[in-house]
Amino acid sequence: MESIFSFCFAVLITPLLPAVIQKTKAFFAGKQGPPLLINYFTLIKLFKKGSVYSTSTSFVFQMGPVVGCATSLMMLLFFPLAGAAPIFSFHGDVLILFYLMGLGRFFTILAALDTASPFEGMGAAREAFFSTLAEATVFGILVLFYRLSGSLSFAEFFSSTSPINLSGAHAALLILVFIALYIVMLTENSRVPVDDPATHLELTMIHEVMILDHSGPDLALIELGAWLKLLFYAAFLTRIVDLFHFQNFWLNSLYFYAVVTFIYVTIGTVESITARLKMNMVPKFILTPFALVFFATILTMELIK
Amino acid sequence: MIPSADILLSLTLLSVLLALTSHRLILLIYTLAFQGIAVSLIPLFHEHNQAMTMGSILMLQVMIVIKGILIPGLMLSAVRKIKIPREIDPLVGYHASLFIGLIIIVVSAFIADRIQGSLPGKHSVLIIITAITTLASGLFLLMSRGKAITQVIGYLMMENGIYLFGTALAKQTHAQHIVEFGVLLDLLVGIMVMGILLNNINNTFDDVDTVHLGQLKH
Amino acid sequence: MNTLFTALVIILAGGALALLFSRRFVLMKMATIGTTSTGCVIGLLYSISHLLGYQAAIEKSWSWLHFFTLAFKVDSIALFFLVPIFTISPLALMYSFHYMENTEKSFRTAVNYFFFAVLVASMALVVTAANMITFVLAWELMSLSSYFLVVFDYQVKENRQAGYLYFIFAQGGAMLLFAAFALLYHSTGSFDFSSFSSIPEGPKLLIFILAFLGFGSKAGIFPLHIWLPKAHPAAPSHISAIMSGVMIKMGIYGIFRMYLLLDAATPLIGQIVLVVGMITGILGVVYALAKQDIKELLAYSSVENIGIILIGLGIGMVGVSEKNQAMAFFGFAGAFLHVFNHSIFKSLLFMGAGAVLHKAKSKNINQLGGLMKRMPITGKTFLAGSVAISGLPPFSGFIGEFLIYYGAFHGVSNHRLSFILAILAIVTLAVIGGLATACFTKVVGLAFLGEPRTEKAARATEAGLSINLVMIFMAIVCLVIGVIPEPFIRLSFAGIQGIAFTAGYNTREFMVIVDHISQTAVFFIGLVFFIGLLRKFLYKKKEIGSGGTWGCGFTQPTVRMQYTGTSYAAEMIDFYRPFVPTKTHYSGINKIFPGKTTWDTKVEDVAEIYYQRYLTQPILLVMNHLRWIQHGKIQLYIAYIVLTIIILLCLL
Amino acid sequence: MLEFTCLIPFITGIITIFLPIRIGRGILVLTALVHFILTVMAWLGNAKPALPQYFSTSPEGLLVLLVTSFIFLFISIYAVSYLSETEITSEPIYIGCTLFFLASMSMAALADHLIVQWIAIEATTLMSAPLIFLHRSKSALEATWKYVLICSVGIALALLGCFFVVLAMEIGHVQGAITFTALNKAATQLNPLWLKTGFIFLVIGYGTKMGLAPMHTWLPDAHSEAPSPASALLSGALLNCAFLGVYRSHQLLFQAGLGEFSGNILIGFGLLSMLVSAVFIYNQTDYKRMLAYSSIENMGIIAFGVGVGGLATYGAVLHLIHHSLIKSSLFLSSGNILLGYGSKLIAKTGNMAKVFPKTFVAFFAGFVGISGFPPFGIFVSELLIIMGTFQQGRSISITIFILALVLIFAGASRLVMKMSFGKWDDEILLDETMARVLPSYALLLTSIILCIWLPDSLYQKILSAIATVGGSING
Repeated sequence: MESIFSFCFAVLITPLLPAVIQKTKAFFAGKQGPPLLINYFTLIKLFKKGSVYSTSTSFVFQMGPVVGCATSLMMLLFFPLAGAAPIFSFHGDVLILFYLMGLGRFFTILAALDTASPFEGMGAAREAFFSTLAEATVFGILVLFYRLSGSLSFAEFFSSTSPINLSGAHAALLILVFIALYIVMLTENSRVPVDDPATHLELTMIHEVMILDHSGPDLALIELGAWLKLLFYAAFLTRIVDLFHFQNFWLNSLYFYAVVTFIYVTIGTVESITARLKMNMVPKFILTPFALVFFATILTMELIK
Repeated sequence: MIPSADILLSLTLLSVLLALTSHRLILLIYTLAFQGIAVSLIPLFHEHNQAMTMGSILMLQVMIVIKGILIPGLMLSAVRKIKIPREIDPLVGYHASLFIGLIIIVVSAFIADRIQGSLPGKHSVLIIITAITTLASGLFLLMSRGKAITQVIGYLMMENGIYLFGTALAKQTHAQHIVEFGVLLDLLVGIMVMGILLNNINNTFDDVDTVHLGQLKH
Repeated sequence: MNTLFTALVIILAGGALALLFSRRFVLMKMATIGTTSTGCVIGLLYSISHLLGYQAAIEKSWSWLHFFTLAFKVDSIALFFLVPIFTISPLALMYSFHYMENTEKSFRTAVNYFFFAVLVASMALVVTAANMITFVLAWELMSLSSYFLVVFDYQVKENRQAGYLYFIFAQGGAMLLFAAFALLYHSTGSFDFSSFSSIPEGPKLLIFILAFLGFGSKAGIFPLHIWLPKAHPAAPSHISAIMSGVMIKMGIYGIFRMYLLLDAATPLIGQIVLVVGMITGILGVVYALAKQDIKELLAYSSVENIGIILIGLGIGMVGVSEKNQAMAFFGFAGAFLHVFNHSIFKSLLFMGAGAVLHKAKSKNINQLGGLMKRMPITGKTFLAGSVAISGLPPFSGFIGEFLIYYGAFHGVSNHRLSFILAILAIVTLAVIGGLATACFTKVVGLAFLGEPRTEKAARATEAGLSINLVMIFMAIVCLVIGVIPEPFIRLSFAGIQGIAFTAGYNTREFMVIVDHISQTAVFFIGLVFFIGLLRKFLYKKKEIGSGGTWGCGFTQPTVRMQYTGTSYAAEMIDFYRPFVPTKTHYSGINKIFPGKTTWDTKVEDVAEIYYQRYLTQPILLVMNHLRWIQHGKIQLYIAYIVLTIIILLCLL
Repeated sequence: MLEFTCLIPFITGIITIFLPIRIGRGILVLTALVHFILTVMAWLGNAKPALPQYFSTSPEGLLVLLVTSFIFLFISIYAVSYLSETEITSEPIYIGCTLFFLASMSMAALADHLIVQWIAIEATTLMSAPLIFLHRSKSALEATWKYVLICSVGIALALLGCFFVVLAMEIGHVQGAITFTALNKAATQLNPLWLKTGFIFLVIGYGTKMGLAPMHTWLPDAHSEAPSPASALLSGALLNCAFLGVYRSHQLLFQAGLGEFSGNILIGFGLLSMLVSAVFIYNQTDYKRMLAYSSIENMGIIAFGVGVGGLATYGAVLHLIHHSLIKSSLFLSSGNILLGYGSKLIAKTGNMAKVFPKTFVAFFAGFVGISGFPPFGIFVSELLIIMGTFQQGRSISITIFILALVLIFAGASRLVMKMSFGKWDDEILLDETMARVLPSYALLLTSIILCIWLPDSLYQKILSAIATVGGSING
């Protein structure tokens, strides 16, 4: 019951959180920024609208948002949010989930290419490229987690006999993992310094340029999917630094979302104080977390016998 | 009798040296005829073959006819047709050829000396020297002369050398004259075939130089 | 066993029928396809029924040429490998009914069918062979028949060159096999496979490496793969399907069989296989990404999948040497399942490429586009195949990779080298997965989506009925395996039950996971449908407009402005540059009013370049110099003889 | 009477020279048939030699005789059709010489006496010279000249080798006839030094005839310039006869306990021959020369296999049989190609698959067979040689062997593919007829049949032939 509630809450709160980033950025810029509920308004606005489809597109173009949104939802279904057990969980679920995420990306890219637009193709190529690099890091992290906890599911990572937690025995390693995962989050969700969602030049975009032709409910689904994905990564990070554990579900939730919000604030901070990297520097940036994780994993060889 | 055998052998050696230095084809063929007769006669004076049978005497006569008369005669008629009586531009010059001939004799002497110990009975070292020298000089002529006809002469000289080896070393062969006759017949037919070819070469190229015979390669 | 041989006889009879009826084109096709397919179905039923109710290996042998025996043995591994052979072959044949339409080439088509039948039969014999003579006999027949299939369109120069390259690799590989077998024979004095394990430990590694290279040249391991991307585009598409889907797996079979037979104690074998698998996988997919010819791309993708299969086998082998039963079990099972899966989706993709080539007259991605609307069935099935080959759920490719991952994760608890290898394997698999996604989004996105780049592509229509039916069937199979993986996983488990080390492994726990995967897949599909319905609901009574693609302000877009395959892949290729060299030719701007300017980039296979530079060219150079030997001068010829005499006399 | 096998072709040869062409052709085929029957009789043991001091039926001799006779039968059928399409001024001489050639080859196969064998092999050179010179072109003249001179020199050296063997007898105080039968029995008493010297000269002499590198130089010229039926005979039959000389010499040394010495020499020659042919097959411009170099290669393989001993020798003898069948078939096909395209240059041929389908099947199948693919017998023989060599632990030589095989395959397949599938737009000069294709098919089919079913008598004969040189199927 708690699980279902937790999931529903997370889905409901999803559009709220990115507004935190916008608020943070506005704060750094000395502006007031949009209201916190801005994204709900956007969603409602988009849902009300119809769409204009390019004559070049086919059914794949319409499938993209659906699959993308569905895969992001799947991630949250399997993730132990706020201390509650996830709705579904089994040994090995991480593999299928990250691959489902790949499926979402597959269709997003196809939808972009379906428009026959050179700009969207450009974005698609970058998305495909950077995600291959990020994927290596993610699986490196999984290996490390398996080594530490002996399990292959999100739920068990944090609830097994030796849970993944900064307060645990391998805090040193987990700090490396935390940094790595943070960078992966920035990459996978197209945040600064990999991508600038707020830029105005299509040539330099990654994610935003891929959805240029989507409109109406389709666009809403895409946005929702993107926010869910961001929430998933933030939650993942949160669970790693989950220093306190309360017996009370509500307290736990409160604490959890506080940390999640904090992570969103840091994202906003990063976006405010750094500029996006030159496109040819991005691969190097994404390889950094891989190096960190690999280093951490090798370390376990000595630490855990 | 031994000295007469040695004299024949020395003459053979001389004929070899003569063949190496002569550039006139007619002279070369006369030398060859002389050498053929000398080589054929050697068994007669060779110490092992004291007892002559009718067969071996007949064989001797056939051999002299073939080696001393028939083959040189064939060659002479070929040379007459060719009308170029000289070997021009040998691959190795005549003085050098003579020099090499001398070296061959020295090496043969060395080899003969080495192998004599392992041979049965008492052999004249000279016959082995002559055999090797004739054989090697024949091969040398084959390698160093440009005219096809000279090569045939080289081949014949080589055969003479081999024959000398046979007489010197393996007397058992003489027991079967049919076999020996077969060998001779092969030689004769071989020379005939070569003669026909020589004739054809001459008709085709107006020359018998092997320079024309270097088109097929790789 | 008799059933199997009956099936083979029927298959060969089908081939013979083709030659018999070569003058009546349609009748010939119907007769040979019908007969051969019947044989295949019988064989398939035989192998599946025996595999599931596996008792013990069945053996049969005949005496041949007095002192050889032709021995056959059907064990679980052989049975498993028979399944893809007999599954893909009839499908490829049915596909060919509408694909081979040129009545002018009637006789040649008949010959093609004949060698097809020979190929199928010889592959079945390869996996059932129980001694080395039988094995190499079947192996050589397989190489030979497939060579003839490759040079079907011999008028095209590239095809001839491809056939030539394939021929050389086939024969070179066979020679290595001969050497490996000969070494074994040296040690055992017997031709029989079963005597292999008794040989001393010392030469085992050498034998394995020789065999690995020999089999690897057939399977397409890096850097022995270079014939693959040439031969596959050259062959007709159903031939590419059977070669890439099934025949190259015979190399895998050989490697695995050799491994089992040798039963070597050295861990090095597993490590070599694993590392080679990783290199093959990554470079295969990167090259696939770099290529613009669909069939060439698919061929490189086969190299990649061979890499994945080898990673699975390598994980299994490392598991065996580490005494890690779970790791070994899942490594082997994953590799097996991937063999089966790959045979299906790769055949599907080749068939799709064939349909495209047939109708759009091009297989170059940069000349296609917009085919999804013009060839909807081909497009959709190709899409399914692409998702499957990228290893994404809920399609079949994921299941095999999942098993390999599962095995590899069990290896994480190992120590030292095998631990590092396990990590590398996992990361490599992930990278391969990502790159495969990139690669196949490129194919689908650029060839099937967007706007047609050429007139021909714009005029393309759906290919024939038999072509579509086969592709639909295969696409459905890909989805079914992904959603209901259990029977297929059981099939692969049945395949490896003959392996002593992993025998008796309790799979109950894993089967629960499989159930969960299946449920997740179903749930996911449900979710997609739900969101789809939701979307439909949201669009109810809404205004749906249509117009041109937003050109970001550019007002005169043309189809040529679309992103091309080359530019799509450029950045990714650049990342792997030292291993994936790109040759760029730029004509430059050299006038005030520049005329036509060209920019041409081509990715060349690094293995090919190195073969050229360090193998072929030096050999040819030496040979050309040595040709002097036969210079035509008789005097020197005689000198050779004299020289030989002198040298030999010195030997005395 | 065994000698009839040699005598009958000789007599009919003389007769045909004086007879009109058409009857001569008939006699050619008829003699081939009679010769084959005689061979089968000899094979079944129904013919005893009238001169046992000179002739005998050794198993290896019978094998070579059978192969020769069998091939000759098909080549003669082909030759009749071939000759009617080519303009030859002296066809009676050609037919006569072909029959003489057969006679001398039979004699070489059946000879037991050392010198008689020498005479026979020398005779084969002389009898086949007119065959090569048939076309009377400049290049044919050159080829014939080289053939006669080099082979004569080589064979002369073999005579010297015979003398050395006799010397070895004398030193060892061995009495009796100079026959291989007698010598093998007393082999251990022979003087080893002179025996070895004799072997060197014998192997160089007969090796020249057999086409072992570096004495092979005449072979490509002669094979390419001879008319195709003659090339087929040279390659399929003559080389075997010369090989018989080498084989028997090796046998003698093996019996004397010097098998390793002679075996190593044979291995060396074998490998050198293979490498040399690899060099020349690559980039060859003339398809008949390509086939000729392939003959050198295969003779090298046979010499190699015999030298290695054990299982490899069995492989070598099988190789000899199948090489003769396939190579003569290939040369016959090349005759068709020559008639059809009018050129021996590979560059001037092409697209045989389309314009020359029947010949293409024969030619390509022959190529496939000679490259060692099943269902042709060379697959088995090469496999056996490789296995046998490994069994003897000769890893370096087998590495070279395999490398050479791959190189040759790479070189030859390129050329064969160019001929079969390459571009060709011109007209064909002369269409193929069944009479000129069937003999090639028959020869290839025989190879396939022998690869599926080896008659027991043949098998036993091979075993008894190789037993004397240390070959056996048990290693």
